[in-house]
Amino acid sequence: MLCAELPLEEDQMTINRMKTGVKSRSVEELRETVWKLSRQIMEITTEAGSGHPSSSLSAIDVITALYFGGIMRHDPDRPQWPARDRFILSKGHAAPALYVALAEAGYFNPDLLSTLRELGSPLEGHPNMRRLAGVEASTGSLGQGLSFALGHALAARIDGERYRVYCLIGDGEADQGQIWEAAMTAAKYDVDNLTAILDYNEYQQTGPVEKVMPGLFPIVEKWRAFGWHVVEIDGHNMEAVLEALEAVQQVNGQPQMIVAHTKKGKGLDPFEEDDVNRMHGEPLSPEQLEVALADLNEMYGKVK
Amino acid sequence: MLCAELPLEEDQMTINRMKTGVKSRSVEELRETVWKLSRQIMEITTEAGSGHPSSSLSAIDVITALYFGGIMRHDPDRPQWPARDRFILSKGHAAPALYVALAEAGYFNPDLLSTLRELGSPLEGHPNMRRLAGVEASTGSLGQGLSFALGHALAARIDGERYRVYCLIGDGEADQGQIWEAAMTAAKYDVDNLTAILDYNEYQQTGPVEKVMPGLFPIVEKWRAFGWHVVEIDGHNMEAVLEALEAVQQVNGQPQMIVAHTKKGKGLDPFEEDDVNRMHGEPLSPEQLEVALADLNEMYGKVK
Amino acid sequence: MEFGKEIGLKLGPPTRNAFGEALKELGGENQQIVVVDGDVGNSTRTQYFGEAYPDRFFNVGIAESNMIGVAAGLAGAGKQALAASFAIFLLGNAYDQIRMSVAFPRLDVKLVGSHSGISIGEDGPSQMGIEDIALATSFPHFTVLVPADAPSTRAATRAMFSHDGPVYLRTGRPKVPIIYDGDVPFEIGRANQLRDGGDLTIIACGLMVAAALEAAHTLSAEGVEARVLDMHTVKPLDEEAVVRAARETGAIVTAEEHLLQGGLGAAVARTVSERHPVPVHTVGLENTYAESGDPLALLKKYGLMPEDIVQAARRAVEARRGRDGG
Amino acid sequence: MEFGKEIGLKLGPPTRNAFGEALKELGGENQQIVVVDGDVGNSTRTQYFGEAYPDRFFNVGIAESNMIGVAAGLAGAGKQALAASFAIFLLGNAYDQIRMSVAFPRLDVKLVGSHSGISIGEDGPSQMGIEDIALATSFPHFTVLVPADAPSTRAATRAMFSHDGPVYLRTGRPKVPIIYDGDVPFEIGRANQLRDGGDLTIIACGLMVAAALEAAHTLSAEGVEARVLDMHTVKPLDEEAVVRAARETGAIVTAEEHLLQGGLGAAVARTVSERHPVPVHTVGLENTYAESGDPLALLKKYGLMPEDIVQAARRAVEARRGRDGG
Ligand SMILES: Cc1ncc(C[n+]2csc(CCOP(=O)(O)OP(=O)(O)O)c2C)c(N)n1
Ligand SMILES: Cc1ncc(C[n+]2csc(CCOP(=O)(O)OP(=O)(O)O)c2C)c(N)n1
Ligand SMILES: [Mg+2]
Ligand SMILES: [Mg+2]
Repeated sequence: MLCAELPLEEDQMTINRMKTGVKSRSVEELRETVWKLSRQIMEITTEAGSGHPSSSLSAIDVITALYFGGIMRHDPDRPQWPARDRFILSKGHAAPALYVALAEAGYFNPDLLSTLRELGSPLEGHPNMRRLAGVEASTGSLGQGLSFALGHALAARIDGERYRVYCLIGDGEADQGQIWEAAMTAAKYDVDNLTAILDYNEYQQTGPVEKVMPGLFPIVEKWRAFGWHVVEIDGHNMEAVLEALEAVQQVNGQPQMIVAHTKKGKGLDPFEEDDVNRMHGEPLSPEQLEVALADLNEMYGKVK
Repeated sequence: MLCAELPLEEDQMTINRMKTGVKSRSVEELRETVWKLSRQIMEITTEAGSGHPSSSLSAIDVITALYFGGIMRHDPDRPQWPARDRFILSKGHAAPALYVALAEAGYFNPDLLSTLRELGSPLEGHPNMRRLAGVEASTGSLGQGLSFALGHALAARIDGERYRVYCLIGDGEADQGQIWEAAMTAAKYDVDNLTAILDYNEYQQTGPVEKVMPGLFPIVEKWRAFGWHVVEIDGHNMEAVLEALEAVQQVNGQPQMIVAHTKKGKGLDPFEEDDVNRMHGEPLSPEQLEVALADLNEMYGKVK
Repeated sequence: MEFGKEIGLKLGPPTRNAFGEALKELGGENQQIVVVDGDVGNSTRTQYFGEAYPDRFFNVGIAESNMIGVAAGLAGAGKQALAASFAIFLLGNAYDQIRMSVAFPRLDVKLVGSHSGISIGEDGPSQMGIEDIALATSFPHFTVLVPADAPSTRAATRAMFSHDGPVYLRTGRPKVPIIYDGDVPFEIGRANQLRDGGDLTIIACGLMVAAALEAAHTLSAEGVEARVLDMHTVKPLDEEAVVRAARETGAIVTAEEHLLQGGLGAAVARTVSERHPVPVHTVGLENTYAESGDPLALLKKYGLMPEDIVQAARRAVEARRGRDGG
Repeated sequence: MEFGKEIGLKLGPPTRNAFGEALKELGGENQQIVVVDGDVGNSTRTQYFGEAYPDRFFNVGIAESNMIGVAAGLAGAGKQALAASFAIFLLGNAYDQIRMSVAFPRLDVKLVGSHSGISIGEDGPSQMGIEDIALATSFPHFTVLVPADAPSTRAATRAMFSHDGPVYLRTGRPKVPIIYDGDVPFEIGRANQLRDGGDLTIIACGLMVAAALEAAHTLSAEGVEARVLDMHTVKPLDEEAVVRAARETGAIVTAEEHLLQGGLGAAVARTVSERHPVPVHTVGLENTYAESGDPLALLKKYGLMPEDIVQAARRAVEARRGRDGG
């Protein structure tokens, strides 16, 4: 499924990765990270008793690549560093994915993770930029993040900064007209420091995209017609994710869309068994958690 | 520019035209009607001292074809006739074009036209469905009409009615995300009794589309990618307009978009002279009106 | 939310469920009813209708603006169209669509907002509808219903479809106490008096009706007797009941799970100050968003408990006495 | 709108023009100011800024939701971002975007709505912002400014940028009388007393300030002396000035070019009934949209003339006397 259109030489990839303030990890380490963060996502939502583990899991490879694969220049010690690259989680209900990544990167003490959704915890049900370092945008109402990301991207232009802005949106989220307003405007301003990633997990809240909004198809043609450079990848293949994220940085004069084919809870039985909406907005029960963690361990070769 | 994709036999066209409750006019008569209604648009807005003549003029050929070319089945004596075809003017600021057409068709006394925008007149600045027979939707906030038209189209399906719904939107209006939401949903429901016409006059409120929102281009590809059957025509060529409106009725299982290339005040000096926004929202002064009417008469061979 | 336990109120189902069931019933009785969903039918409970009458159920995806336009068009074609989403997404993402395509032409569209208030808890402020009453009541000619429990939500749903014109109905996510266990009086625009008392009147809506009853019980033990009104219709407000309360009890407390700005309290204060000025003290969210957390803990932290009504009542009675004596 | 002619008020420019000029000036002084337009810059007058500083001016087309998101993102990156459109399109088409992307994170975004009220005239109700104050004041932490004339609009524009946090500024289309011809006192949250009197207080904002002054003049001839407050900041409301007015004059009339639901009058009534109950009579649009027509004719038909304030004042004074005597 990989069809990144601008493959890079190994050298160039290494150089790009070095830009980051965080030590960048090897592909193997990144897979290890995905394993760890996936565990955490399931554990903390089960502990909280509510939340969106499946929506978080489908995005975790991409988020891991962004924060730890040398893609984003960022520095947990300076979350407001003006030249930092930005990540905007437009599909805010995947907050757990963002939180575990930020904790892993050192933005805050990982102990906080277990306070998810508790009164007083800065780890709210949806991201609150005023309460947690590293959170770039308060989201939770779908459709708004891409416009916000575009604002950041335009600010870079005014300030002569070279930072890049990454924005993750849901496939169902693309039902929202504001997404297309932002898409059109990004094309108008030829912003090439803006990369959107569509978490194409094929499910929305009440059912599969196929049923709820088949009008979303064909998704690649839509974004092309809106003036974007489009790349389509397997969003659970770390090499493919990295390659696409590297490649889009070379695009000039056009915003870029990475359509990441993903699954809600890939390979994990409790999710795989649900063909209604792949457990949208449902945490795993303690029993399901055990099953899912075992499945995960197996997938990542962690079986003892 | 004509590229209607489903040309019809002469016979079929005649049959289709006969469906209407209003006697349908010949192409020559329709041109005559366009001439008359164009005059009225300019006269009543100048008299009112405000309004959007240029936005009305660009759409008047299409509206004339719909109401008098045998396209729409409608009956001025029964404006609420359940089986009537519907016309939704989404770009509500072109109200004068709708009003002169409705008056010409006999929905109300043409004397009312001179009360445009006066306190107490049902001919408000933007269409008010509660005050004027024949007005199907209250509009004026851009972006909303296509959803409304879709609602009508879906109602036909529930009721087993065969009426068609026509909706006119502006090119600038297509900046609005709601247009794309409606487009997507119409494709989901395969509504083939819905025809949208895009009044592609190349100007929005503050300038040319080219400058204000080049992201709207390429417009045909966008609608195709959203699952619509798209036809592109010269919106001031009556044969082309009729042919397209006939042709789209044959489309099965898909909503149809007619991209009508038009001009704001085509061939009329006061408008042609303005390359900022072709006098958006400005009525002609009495002197300009004289010039424009003379130009119009010349265009339509009315010079005495 | 277990308010009123000590006065014998029993926990009933969430109002959103009661709405969903009533809607499904009505769908069977009336073929003209159609429903438009913004892909949250499993949250709002319009799903019950959708499963029973798939031909009259349209899921337009996560696109609230379009949802309203489609519903309005269906109404324009003669249907009784209902559109539902989370309260804030419905009213916030489609405010202008409701204004232009529903309120202004007075089309027969029914709007239902679930996830109202802060008692949704852990999902947090982005999903909480705390301004929906202000938004819905701002529309001229609108009717705005905020029922207190499951039985009256069922009645409200029926009343809504009997009413010709736009209505907004507010529902909630948590289980709430049953207020009406037998007969359910529900007339649009007519407050239900649940308790009488001469010292002040507590005017509440939604979840806060149970809290008001509990507060009245507490006050009674202190020798303060409160009238309690279930103001299930916030618009049109039952002005006569409000003025009567002002005249007969001399002090008013309002309680709502909503911002004070533009809510029930503000509407009551406007009526009272114009027609019979007496102290009106308001319980609600004061100029703040809430946060994620356990529903009950949130209600405590943000001052929406029976105890908060009791305190407001004491202040209101105090203020009345100050005036009476002065 | 030629209110107050007989008391010597002179017609000045529209407030939208004053805003546009002040914005352009500020743009020269402060490089951090950026402006986002929804393709109505020639109406809102942000065009003046756009022509002077094209690199800091972004026209995102007729897409108000996106306009707010882009402005919020610019603010997130450290800019002082201003977004403007017609009042109703701004607040109505982007309510939830303002809530989620501006109000909740308290980003430094300035919002300006032109075409407020019914005095825009012929374009009709679809373009009239008559609910913008209700919508803007519903946002926690928001500041809402409704200046009365061109000089105070200029001052309000400056004050808005000196304030750290979200602000909504309401401007209008018609020429309006100059209230402040010399010194312009403008402190956010602090009402300006324009006239003193002991019989009642008229609290007004925007265009209705001139109408209030004219009304006060008429009342004076009848022996009724009115205090007049220019409540240019509707949120946060100057509660002290309101309570003082209630205490010292015993009756209040409010006047606004806005729906009564959720407007200035409702905010005043809430403060007064909680802190010092006295009669409050409200002048504004009562649960109705207006229509197309000549601006002055509309103001007459919909009860927004100085004479309407005079009548409300008579009723309020009457009500106070009834209470005092009773
Ligand atoms: C404006 C708005 N409408 C509705 C919702 C409720 N909601 C939360 S998640 C969700 C489904 C999102 O689907 P998708 O974008 O595909 O995300 P996924 O969970 O599949 O990654 C919905 C409808 C919301 N958060 N915001
Ligand atoms: C939601 C909304 N935003 C802004 C406006 C103000 N407005 C009226 S007409 C217009 C320009 C429309 O351009 P286009 O759709 O191209 O129509 P044209 O007049 O060119 O046919 C604008 C921005 C509006 N009516 N509605
Ligand atoms: Mg999805
Ligand atoms: Mg145009």
